[in-house]
Amino acid sequence: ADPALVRIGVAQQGSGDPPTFGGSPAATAQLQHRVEDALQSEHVKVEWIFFKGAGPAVNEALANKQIDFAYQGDLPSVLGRANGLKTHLLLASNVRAGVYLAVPPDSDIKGVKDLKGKRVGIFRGTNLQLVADNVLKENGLTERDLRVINLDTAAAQAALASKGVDAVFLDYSLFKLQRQGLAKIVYASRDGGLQLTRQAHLLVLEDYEREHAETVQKVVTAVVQAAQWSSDEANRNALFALWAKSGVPPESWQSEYAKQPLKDRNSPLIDPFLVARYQSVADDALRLNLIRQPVSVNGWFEPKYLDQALKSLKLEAYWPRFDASGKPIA
Amino acid sequence: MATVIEQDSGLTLRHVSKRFSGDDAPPVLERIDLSIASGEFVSIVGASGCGKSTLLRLIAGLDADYDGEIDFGGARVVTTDLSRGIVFQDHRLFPWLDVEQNVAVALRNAPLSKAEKARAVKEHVALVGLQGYERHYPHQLSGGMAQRVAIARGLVNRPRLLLLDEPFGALDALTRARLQLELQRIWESERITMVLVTHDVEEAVLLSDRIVVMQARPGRIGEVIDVTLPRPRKLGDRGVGKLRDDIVETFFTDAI
Amino acid sequence: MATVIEQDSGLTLRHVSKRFSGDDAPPVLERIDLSIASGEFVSIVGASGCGKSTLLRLIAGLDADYDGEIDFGGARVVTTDLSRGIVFQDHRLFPWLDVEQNVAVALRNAPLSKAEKARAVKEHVALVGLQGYERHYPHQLSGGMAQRVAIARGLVNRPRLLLLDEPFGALDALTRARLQLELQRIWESERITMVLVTHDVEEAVLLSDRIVVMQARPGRIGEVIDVTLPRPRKLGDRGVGKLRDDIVETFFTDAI
Amino acid sequence: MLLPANRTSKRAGSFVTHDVLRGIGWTALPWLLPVACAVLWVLGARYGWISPQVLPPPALVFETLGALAKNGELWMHLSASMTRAAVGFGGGVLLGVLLGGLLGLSRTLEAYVLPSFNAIVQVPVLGWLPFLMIVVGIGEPLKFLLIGHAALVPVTLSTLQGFRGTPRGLQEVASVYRYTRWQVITRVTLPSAIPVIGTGVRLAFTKAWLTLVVVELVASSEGLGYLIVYGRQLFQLDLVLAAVLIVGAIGYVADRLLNALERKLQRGRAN
Amino acid sequence: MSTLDLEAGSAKGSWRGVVLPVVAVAVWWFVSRHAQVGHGIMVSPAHVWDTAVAQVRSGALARALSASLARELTGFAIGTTLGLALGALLGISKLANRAIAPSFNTFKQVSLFAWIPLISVWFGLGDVAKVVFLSLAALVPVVMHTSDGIRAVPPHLLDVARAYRYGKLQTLAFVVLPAALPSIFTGVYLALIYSWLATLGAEYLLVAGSGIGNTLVDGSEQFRMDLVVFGVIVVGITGWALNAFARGVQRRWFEPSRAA
Ligand SMILES: Nc1ncnc2c1ncn2[C@@H]1O[C@H](COP(=O)(O)OP(=O)(O)OP(=O)(O)O)[C@@H](O)[C@H]1O
Ligand SMILES: Nc1ncnc2c1ncn2[C@@H]1O[C@H](COP(=O)(O)OP(=O)(O)OP(=O)(O)O)[C@@H](O)[C@H]1O
Ligand SMILES: O=C([O-])O
Ligand SMILES: [Mg+2]
Ligand SMILES: [Mg+2]
Repeated sequence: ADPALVRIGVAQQGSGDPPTFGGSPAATAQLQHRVEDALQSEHVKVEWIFFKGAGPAVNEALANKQIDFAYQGDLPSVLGRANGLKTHLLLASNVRAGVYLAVPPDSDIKGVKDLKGKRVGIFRGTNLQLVADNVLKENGLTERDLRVINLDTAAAQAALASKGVDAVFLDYSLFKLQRQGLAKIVYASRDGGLQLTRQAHLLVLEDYEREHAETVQKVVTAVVQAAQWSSDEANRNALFALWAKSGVPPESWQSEYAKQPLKDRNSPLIDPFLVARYQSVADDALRLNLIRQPVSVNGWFEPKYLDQALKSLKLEAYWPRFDASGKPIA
Repeated sequence: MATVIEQDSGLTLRHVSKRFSGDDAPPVLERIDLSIASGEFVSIVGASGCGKSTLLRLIAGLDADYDGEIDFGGARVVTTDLSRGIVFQDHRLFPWLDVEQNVAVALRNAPLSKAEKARAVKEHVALVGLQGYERHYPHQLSGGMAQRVAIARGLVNRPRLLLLDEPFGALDALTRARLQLELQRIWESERITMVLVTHDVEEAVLLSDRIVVMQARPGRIGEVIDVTLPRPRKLGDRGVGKLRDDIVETFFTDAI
Repeated sequence: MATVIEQDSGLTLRHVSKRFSGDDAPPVLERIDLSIASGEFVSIVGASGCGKSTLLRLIAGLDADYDGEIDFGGARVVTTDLSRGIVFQDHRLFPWLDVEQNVAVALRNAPLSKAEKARAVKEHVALVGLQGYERHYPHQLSGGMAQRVAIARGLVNRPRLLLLDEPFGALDALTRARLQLELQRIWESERITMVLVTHDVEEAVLLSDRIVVMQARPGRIGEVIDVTLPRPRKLGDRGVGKLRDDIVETFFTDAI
Repeated sequence: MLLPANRTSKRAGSFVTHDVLRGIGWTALPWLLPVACAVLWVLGARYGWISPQVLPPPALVFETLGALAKNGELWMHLSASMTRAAVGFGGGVLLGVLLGGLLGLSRTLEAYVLPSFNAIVQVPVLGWLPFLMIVVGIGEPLKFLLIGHAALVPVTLSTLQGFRGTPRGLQEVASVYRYTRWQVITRVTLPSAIPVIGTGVRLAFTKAWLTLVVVELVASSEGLGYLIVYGRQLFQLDLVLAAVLIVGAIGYVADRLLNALERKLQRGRAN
Repeated sequence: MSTLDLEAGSAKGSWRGVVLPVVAVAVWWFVSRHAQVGHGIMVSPAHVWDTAVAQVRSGALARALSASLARELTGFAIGTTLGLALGALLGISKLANRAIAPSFNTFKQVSLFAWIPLISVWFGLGDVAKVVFLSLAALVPVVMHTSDGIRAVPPHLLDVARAYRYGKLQTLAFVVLPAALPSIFTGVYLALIYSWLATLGAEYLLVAGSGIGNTLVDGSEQFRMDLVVFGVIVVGITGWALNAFARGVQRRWFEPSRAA
């Protein structure tokens, strides 16, 4: 890799020109040019590359060593690891996010249980899928009990608005539809407990890390700074306004983060909860035949850069840690 | 009926002129006046490019963009009609149809039963000597054979007026003579009005009641010659040869 | 040079046979043997479909799929050559080129300067009487005019052997006579070997040193007639008429 | 016919062994390229020229293919795709011939419609999706519509070209024999336009097949396109390639069939 | 033979092409006014107009459009050039045809989409990959129409070229090409359409960047129908303009004379 260039892949379409995104500390870092500023003294340029194909496309780019870092969700990374991608997870970025179930406004579907036999949109291969599957499982259903249609974010919204489907599992983009009176959110998975949330992270290619440990440290530190800014309740409105540059209105972010402390959602920590979630995603993926051999998260996380950043920024005690079951560690 | 010449079913051209648009050259046809009685056999001879084919196209109704008037059978010619047939100078066979199908093209809209059509086609393929070639496609035919298919197509539906544009141009003397004879026979028995464009003055003399000599630039009628020789006429006949020589001498030797 | 007949630059056909693949009909040509001396003028006559055009294609080198041997100028004919020209029965003009450009087609690979080519084209357009039509496209020409363009194209590059497939078929008597005369003049002054396919026996007699009469099914040589009449010959000449009548009577009257 | 082949006469060099060798070479020729690609692929996989995550080794692909065939999934996806392709492509071709024919026959209609047609066809499938999903939902009709749209364009344009290219001389023959408008269209214009339309139809098939994949990508739960997308989303490129092989194979067979059909339709023509 | 006449009528009749779009806009306006569909779906022409003005004012449109057009024209040029060469080869050489055509026919049936992983491996994540992607889209119709056009050249015209000893290149340039021109032009014309479609496809499927395709995607991801409609209209108008350009080229270079 070109030492004068850092390439960060983002598993989202991105929006605008140049594209930006929202909803995570990494997004804050991009919008605030924190990584660029941190690397400026060494004349290292930063390139943010957005993938419409989301996590899977990011995996292809990683396989070809076309990017050095990636912001990605849990399932796609597990798929990559299962297929032999050599990466290290550096820090969490956007955790404990849920999925929502939305239906047309006049629908008589009241909850997940009513989905039996219905046409339901799910964006497969992303970290939305497993959560949706687990939600179904908790309600005694599987994908086979519904008529599942693979819909990406845009298609899911259009399908819902046109009543082409009976329901969709999707993310915060549903709030806008709800405000427009085109959809009704009948279920939020985060209400069902932390095992029904999805996580995301920043990762680095092993090869790159070996050769450019210093750069990795700088990037991690910059993102941790962004995480701290994003976790400060004083910044709540400024944060949503910042993320709104990506095209998702502040109201949607408000709804997405309502009743949740920003610290919980924007924590970069690699705590037992996070590790346990990734292992359970890997186990679920195997059970659902999404991968062919078991994946272990042992040795996948590389917390030393994060620890160093926390130390240098004096943030060791800033974010609460959670145990495997999601309970705060005293 | 077949023997009575009905004047009102004849062909009349009055002051017919034709000019191709965008052309500042002299008109291709200028004030053509000509009356052809029903059942008459008229030949048109004239230099290459003098407008013979153009004239036939107008009569056939293929080109309505002219000045003057053309009447046939008491009605104004405005478009084509099954009662007026034409054999084109280039054969214009459909490349995707075989010999038999190409002849049958003329009968698609004829009021005949399927069997009658098939029989008529068979007869006419034989008439032009192409038995055995029914399944050949145009690219498998010689030049003369293709021309004969076109003749069969022109004859098979028995129009009341048949326009023939150098139909025998590509034929050897023998085939030509045979087809001339057949044409004559059909003309006599069915009293079809025939207008034949030919560059063979002898052929014109042999077959026609009248010969129209056209002149070029602009295309116009130079002379109309009545052929009063008794029928049946034959190629060797002295009268035929004499009239031919006269016409050739008078009209086709200016430049030599 | 022009007056010495070099035997080794003549044309020789030995046992030439031709059959179209997938055809179980008799061969189209069967064991054709023929020698034509350099500078000789030979005509081929014969019934429609007897294989004349096919034979010319073989000599031109357009079709190598035959049995037997064809030699020209001491070398085996395996493909086309600028020293052997051909005027096709159908004119085969390029529809996207105008008259002048169509004639120039023959000179593309001639060892002439641009100006020489332009002059040669101009001369030959005039030779066939088409001055004023240089900018016309094929669809704007009459049948005879298109044929004349093809003749001009065939002549313009002065091949040593010129094959003519019914070149005058669509021409009126006057134009035809004029072009016959021109052809004769060119033949005499340049001693080009000429092979003319024609259905007009009189034309054959007028122009040829020898006349080959072909027979059909299978196509073969029936007779070769030496024409010993003194030159220059003229259309009206008694000898010409007599020989013509003889040939027509002997070979073209079986069926009538 | 192609360019001067410079064939020598039949009996020149008619050594039997030579001919036989040539015959074998001729038969093997079409396999040269695919075999070369396959060899490159095997070597590339073995020596790691390309990451195996992106270009999995052939053995794995065929293994996946076998597994798909065995558990019956393959047939389900296959029949779903074939149905969509057949309906969409068939409809698109019919409408395309109709529309192209109408435009070819009437300059007036052309003046009204062609500019809009030209603008509309410039909007891609992905552009229409948001609308069409609203108008027709995301069921099969959506797929038929989009695939049909993809097939429509080349067929319309080539039919238009073919109709315009009909030799005037032949149309005049039909006119002399008082062919009705319908007869002229079916008996003269259409047959003479067949070669051009044929090219359009084959291109239409290509486009329809491509669109199938895109449509199945966006909204579906079965079909070969879905299989490709699903494989990609699961980062199992062997699944993708297996599906690609099938898509290619079917496309090839269909293309050959269309070709044969076209040849049958223009039997008798010189080339 | 006649060239494909893409010109819609004569100059005096060109107003007729505007009739349908005007009617469509009128119907749209009427429906958006009176139909009680959810307002998020049915945007009014006025709303789209406001969006358009905003896009133009901010310069976003100009940036997106120029990025897309640059890609389109590059890819089109490359794809067409290669397509002409390959199509000519397949049309002319029996050997090449036999060796390549079956593989090509298989290749073209495989969804372009399926090649994306490989394209990004070989050509990276930048504009190059997008240009390659849409070159491939342009290549296919050109190859097919060129080779088919060449194979349909009347053999009797090829005889003339042989008689006058035209070399392969001459035959190609002076006989085959003019005779195949109408067909080739249709291929190039389709290539223009497909490379434009592929431009949007590339912007949609490959990594995000600047371009009108991204405007469209943004609109549909954010469920902003006004932006989607605006994007579709821009795409349509641009395509129409490309068309007009093709017509101009055709009139200028391929016009004359072949009415028969
Ligand atoms: N491509 C072909 N396939 C099959 N048969 C063919 C083909 N070309 C010509 N023939 C046959 O060969 C025979 C001779 O044809 P050719 O064109 O040589 O005749 P011709 O003597 O020139 O006749 P014409 O005086 O009518 O021009 C004909 O019977 C014709 O049907
Ligand atoms: N479409 C056209 N556009 C312009 N001029 C034309 C067109 N068709 C024919 N002409 C011209 O009209 C004149 C007469 O043509 P026509 O075909 O009627 O001649 P013809 O008497 O049949 O000649 P031939 O005996 O050579 O067949 C010619 O000078 C020709 O150039
Ligand atoms: O695509 C995801 O990274 O979830
Ligand atoms: Mg004429
Ligand atoms: Mg012949």
